[in-house]
Amino acid sequence: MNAPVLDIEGLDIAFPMARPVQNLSFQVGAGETLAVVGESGSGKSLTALAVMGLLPPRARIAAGSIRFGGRDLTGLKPREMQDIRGGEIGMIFQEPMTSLNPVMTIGRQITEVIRQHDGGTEEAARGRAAELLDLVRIPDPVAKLDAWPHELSGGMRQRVMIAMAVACRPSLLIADEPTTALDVTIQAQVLDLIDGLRRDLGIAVLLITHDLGLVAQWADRVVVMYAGRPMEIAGAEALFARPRHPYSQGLISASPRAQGDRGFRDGPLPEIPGNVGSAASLVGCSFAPRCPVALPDCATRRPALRQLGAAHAVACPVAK
Amino acid sequence: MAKTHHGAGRVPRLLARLLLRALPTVVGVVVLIYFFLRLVPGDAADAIAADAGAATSAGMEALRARLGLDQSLITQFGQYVWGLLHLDLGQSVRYNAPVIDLIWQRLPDTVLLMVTAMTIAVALGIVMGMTMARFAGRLPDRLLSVLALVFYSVPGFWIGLMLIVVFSVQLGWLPSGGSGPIGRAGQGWAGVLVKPRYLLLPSVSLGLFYLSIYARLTRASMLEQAGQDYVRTALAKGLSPRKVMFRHVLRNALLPVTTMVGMHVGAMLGGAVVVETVYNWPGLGKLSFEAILSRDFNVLMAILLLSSFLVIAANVMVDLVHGWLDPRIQET
Amino acid sequence: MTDMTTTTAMAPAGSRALRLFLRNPNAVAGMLILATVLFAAIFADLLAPGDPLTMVAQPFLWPGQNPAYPLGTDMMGRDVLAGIIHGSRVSLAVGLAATATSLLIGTLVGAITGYYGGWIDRVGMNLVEIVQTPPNFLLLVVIVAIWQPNLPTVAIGIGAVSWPTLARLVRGEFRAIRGKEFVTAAHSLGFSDARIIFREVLPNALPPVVVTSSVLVATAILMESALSFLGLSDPNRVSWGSMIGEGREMLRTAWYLAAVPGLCIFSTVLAFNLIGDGLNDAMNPRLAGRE
Amino acid sequence: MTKISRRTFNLLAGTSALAMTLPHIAKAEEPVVGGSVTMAVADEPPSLVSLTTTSASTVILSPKITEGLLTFDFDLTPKPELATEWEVSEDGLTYTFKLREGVKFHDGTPLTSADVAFSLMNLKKVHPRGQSTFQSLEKVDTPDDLTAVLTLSQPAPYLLTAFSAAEAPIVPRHAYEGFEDNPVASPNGNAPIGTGPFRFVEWARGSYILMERNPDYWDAPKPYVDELITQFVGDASVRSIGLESGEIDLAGWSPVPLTDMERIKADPNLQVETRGNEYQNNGFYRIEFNLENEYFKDVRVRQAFAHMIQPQQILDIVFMGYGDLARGPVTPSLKKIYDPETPVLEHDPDRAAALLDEAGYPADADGKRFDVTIDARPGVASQIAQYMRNVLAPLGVAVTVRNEDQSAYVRRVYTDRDFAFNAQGSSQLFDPTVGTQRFYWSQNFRPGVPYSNAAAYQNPEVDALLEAAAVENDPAKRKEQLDAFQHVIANDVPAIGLIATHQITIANVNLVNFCTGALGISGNFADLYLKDG
Repeated sequence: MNAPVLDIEGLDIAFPMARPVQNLSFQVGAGETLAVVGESGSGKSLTALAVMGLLPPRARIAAGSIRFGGRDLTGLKPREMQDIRGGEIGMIFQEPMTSLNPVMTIGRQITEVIRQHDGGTEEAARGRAAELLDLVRIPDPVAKLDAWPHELSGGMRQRVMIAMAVACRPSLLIADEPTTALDVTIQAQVLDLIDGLRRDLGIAVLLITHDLGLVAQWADRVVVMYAGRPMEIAGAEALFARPRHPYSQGLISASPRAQGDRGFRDGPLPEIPGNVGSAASLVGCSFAPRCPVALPDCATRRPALRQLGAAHAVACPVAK
Repeated sequence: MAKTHHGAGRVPRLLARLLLRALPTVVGVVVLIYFFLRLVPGDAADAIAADAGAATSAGMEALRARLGLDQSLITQFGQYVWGLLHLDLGQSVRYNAPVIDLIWQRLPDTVLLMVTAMTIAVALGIVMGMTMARFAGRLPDRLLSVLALVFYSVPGFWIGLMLIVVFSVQLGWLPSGGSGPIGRAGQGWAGVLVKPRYLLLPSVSLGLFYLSIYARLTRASMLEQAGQDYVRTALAKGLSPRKVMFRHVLRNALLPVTTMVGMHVGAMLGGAVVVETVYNWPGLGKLSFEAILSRDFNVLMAILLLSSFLVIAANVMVDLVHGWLDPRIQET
Repeated sequence: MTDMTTTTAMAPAGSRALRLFLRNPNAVAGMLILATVLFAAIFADLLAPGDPLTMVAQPFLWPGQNPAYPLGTDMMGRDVLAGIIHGSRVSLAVGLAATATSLLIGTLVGAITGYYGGWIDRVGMNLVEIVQTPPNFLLLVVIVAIWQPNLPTVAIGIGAVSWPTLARLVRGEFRAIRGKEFVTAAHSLGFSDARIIFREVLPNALPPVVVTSSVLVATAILMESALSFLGLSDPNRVSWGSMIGEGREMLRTAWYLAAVPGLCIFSTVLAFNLIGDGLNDAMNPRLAGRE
Repeated sequence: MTKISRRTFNLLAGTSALAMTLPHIAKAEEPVVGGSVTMAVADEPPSLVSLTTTSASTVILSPKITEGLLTFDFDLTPKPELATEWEVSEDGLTYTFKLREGVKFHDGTPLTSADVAFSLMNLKKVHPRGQSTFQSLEKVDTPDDLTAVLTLSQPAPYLLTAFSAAEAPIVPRHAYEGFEDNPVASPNGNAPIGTGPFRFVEWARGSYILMERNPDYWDAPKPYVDELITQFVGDASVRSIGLESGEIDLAGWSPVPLTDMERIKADPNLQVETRGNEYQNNGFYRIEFNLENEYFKDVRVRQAFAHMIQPQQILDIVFMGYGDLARGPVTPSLKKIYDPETPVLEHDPDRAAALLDEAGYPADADGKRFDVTIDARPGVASQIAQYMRNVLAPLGVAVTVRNEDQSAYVRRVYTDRDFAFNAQGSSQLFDPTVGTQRFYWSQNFRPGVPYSNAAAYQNPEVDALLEAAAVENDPAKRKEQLDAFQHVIANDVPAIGLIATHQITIANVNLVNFCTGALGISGNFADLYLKDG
């Protein structure tokens, strides 16, 4: 792996009554796609928001660091963080239907981010916006600048979101469930687009998803999260070929669609028996209550991530 | 994806559509009010005779004949509608002058009062609502929320009287009534310059209730909008919270406020009856109350018609503002 | 009021709402104020025996001037405190009766138009629009002038001009609910329209109606006081608004005559608004949780 | 022929007793020319000429522009205005007026007897009271331009008093051309021309009326004031504040809340005048019974009610002392007519109870006798009604007060006759035949006609007295008839007289001669001036 663009180390996110992300560490290298996968409530979206400095009002970073481009984002002033958001880190969200301001033209929403970070005239920004729309393969880009969000389809809107996210040539693109709300055919197009931008612009991509199919198809490396903790970190190939953590195994095998390493069809995570435990309430492994192979120790002692290979780590004493 | 709503024909078409929609309402209002008013005991002849303090039976008959009150109700209605179709609102029996003249003389003061009150209510209400939303759940929000509830609960005429007690009687800072200095000091530029002193208390009394509504609505609306996905997007773009609030949230949050403002135009005219009475403000509200007492139905009909049109016009305005604020709204 | 039917209709959510309501300090403050006013209204004859319009003392005693009349006397030597106590009856009675009237009309019109839709809806909505277009306080003054001003006229008059808001609300709820499965089921069971409207749909449409009712009571009290202030009230009953109206002439010399009853109107209206807010938050936790 | 000519008199004689504060009348100082006077009236007038209406504001404003033949001293002695001489024939059937020479209307047209004839005949036709006041006027002959001869069908001893500017304005005939059938519709009502000391300039609806000095006035160098602004100020407290702040120079007809009077009187910048109401603004409050009502057809019930009343309390509480007790049918302000010997039903609750027992309304176990409703318009009348409710409660009579606005009240009392008794204020005008007879004369029981005989009182004795007094030319005999009338009514109580109000006029101390006769602020203001211009 190259020098990491994003380096998260021992991250704890705390609410007054809960700690939904604990001791999370991973890196994203330049030009790499890292997928963070987990059920809803696993803390993956919070992690993305923490990177953006957009945690909900009552949440805070209780421990750890988020290093980006050599700086620890957790220690930045709000003003400095603003320059990073949209400038050096772009983000796209799950709901393209609602993520655009309904009362602002597409063009205005794109030029806004350009002028915020790069300055310049509205005229220049409009030109750049048209280029961006072209880049995300929106037909007739100049005319679309004056379109309203409601006049575009969901896929088109997500392309606009992407255009906005990459407008200022960020080095990291966070895609939080970017295709969940879209049709299957559109999903592939959008991810293909993101992947192309990664390749062409050398952007690192942090893909947040609960869709194993996407992970299998698009990710270079994968972080499997459960109840706020990383369970397994591995290369995508390696993970799907041989998941080590019982949770990962459960995920992959419990899926009726699990057909070979890259044979996953797109779709949400399969059901695993039991409920997602509260990360805060347990002293031991959070997966222990549902774990088919849990040891007596697992309920009382929290397993640390341990390296199984050069690029493979797992938080399970049982895993081999 | 044609952007028809930006076409040149938008405004006239909208007007035409609204007028068409308003027509049955206006007809309904005319019929309803006309016959409704005739149920009121006593007629203009009674009022005039009572005003005069004396009458004879021949005089009463002559008076009724002169006022057309001796004819059948249907005939009178027919004549009234016929007049209306010719844009003739009839004569005021109390003032013995064309109704249209009376309305024109009173309208400017009422419009001034209502526009000022509404401006105060909207401007301060939005600012107050934004402040509350900004500090949602914290002390400033709680204090302002209580204040808004106080404004919402206090009778306008009473706050008017109390303002008079404080600012006119005790402190002597502001006049206690009237729409300008008594006599000719109220003419010309001098009159315009002192007008705000006369306008302040009545418009505050009239506007306070609406101010509280807009403050509460803005707060709720801002908070609701603040949770919307596009706000997160805007923040993710690196915009400052200020810019996000003013450029993104506010415009969306104002949509329900504009709807309300449109709905309140009529209600405010109703409130003007009381406030204009308290402050001796020579406007339509006071005129309409006098018209009821003196059974001057032509005047009352005209005011009700005018206010109906005002309400409809306000709806048109709101639709236009909505169209400007929200591109999703299109003609169907 | 309709609280009883509502709570039974929403039994599962009801107790939770009640708990939320009782935990809301504003709502509890509102309940306390209202309880005080209710107490005054119920026990008025014990608290201030006799006709409050009786001239009992020298006119224009200031509050505190004579301990027998703690709030002073008015221009005819009537006890202001007795007027305040008895006036609570008028405010509450008119507020509640007017709201009942407007509930009756508004719910009926809203239910029928919302349930049937089509031309009935169009006619109903036109009616609503006709009533809503002219300023309703002006209409109210006309209504009260037609019949002589007394409690029933004022109450019915206020109800008659304020029902359209409720009609629109109920109509909206009905339109949302009538497509729900349980309504379709009721249809397939061959229930009559009336039964479906009143037994199936209405209870589900009630929560927002309850919240609105509280605000309607507040508005009705405000309207009554404004009417009384203009002199359109029953001269045989003391009402807070009429006390202000009569005290207005003496604003310069005896401002307490207008100030005291005004404070009472304000407090009572505030109480209903606090309760309305509390109910709204309790029944609509999504909104309450936003803070 | 009796010739009444201009006489000298002492302005203050006979009236000084009434004067609260001596106004600045007839001081020897030289009038100052110039300045602007702002007067406040409560209501916007329906018209500016009192030809067609008797509304208060009209009656105040009309005489400034449109003058009358005569004007009147405080004791209603006639003085010349447009007429310089007048004669009444001994049989009382012919009135001859000599008009002043050289009088011009504001448009330059000279005043002629044709204008007088036109005005008087139209007063008979369209003036609300004119129809009865000028009932006996048959015709007006105009032998020459400056002579008008009136012919009456029967004597009208009060008629001379009617020829004031307020009651009988002389309008220019040519201003009514085209409106002969309907003078009410003439634009002259809204923008009048007349012969008066002030010319109409502007009427800002809902706000004020502006008049300016008539430089061609026949009584030069009068008038003295350059302009007269009349502002409509409906609210008594606003008028009070305006007077104190100096924004308002003058207001009449008890313009301020009586509670403010203490302070107004103490204000060195204001003067208070209680005269100038003798002519027509002599408000008189009475309780009127409907004799068709089951209770009140019995005189004992009416007397019982009268025995419960202490009018001094009403005077103190409702009128704050600004008035006179007036128990009979005639107001004491008509000094030549009022009989102070009129008997009074004194406060006597025992007697009242006994009368009700006698009448067949004994008290039940709870002390209750019967329930009855009193009608009153909001305001002072309603306060009197509240007083009645208070004083009748101990007698076991539960009174319900009904307040309706003017029109509904008039409809109920006079047309529908759906009332038991009422509290009402009305003007007694300048003579009982004009102002008082209407309430008690059986011929004037006319359902549908406001301010007629609402009691439905029918007493042949009273009818005879009133009818005789209406045509009696001998003042002494007439006084006897009217005294007898007052005595009968006082005992028969178709109505209980209560209070004759003092109508207060308040003026800035700077104002001189704002009240120079019985018309008070309804005078023409020719003599009015500002001390400092």
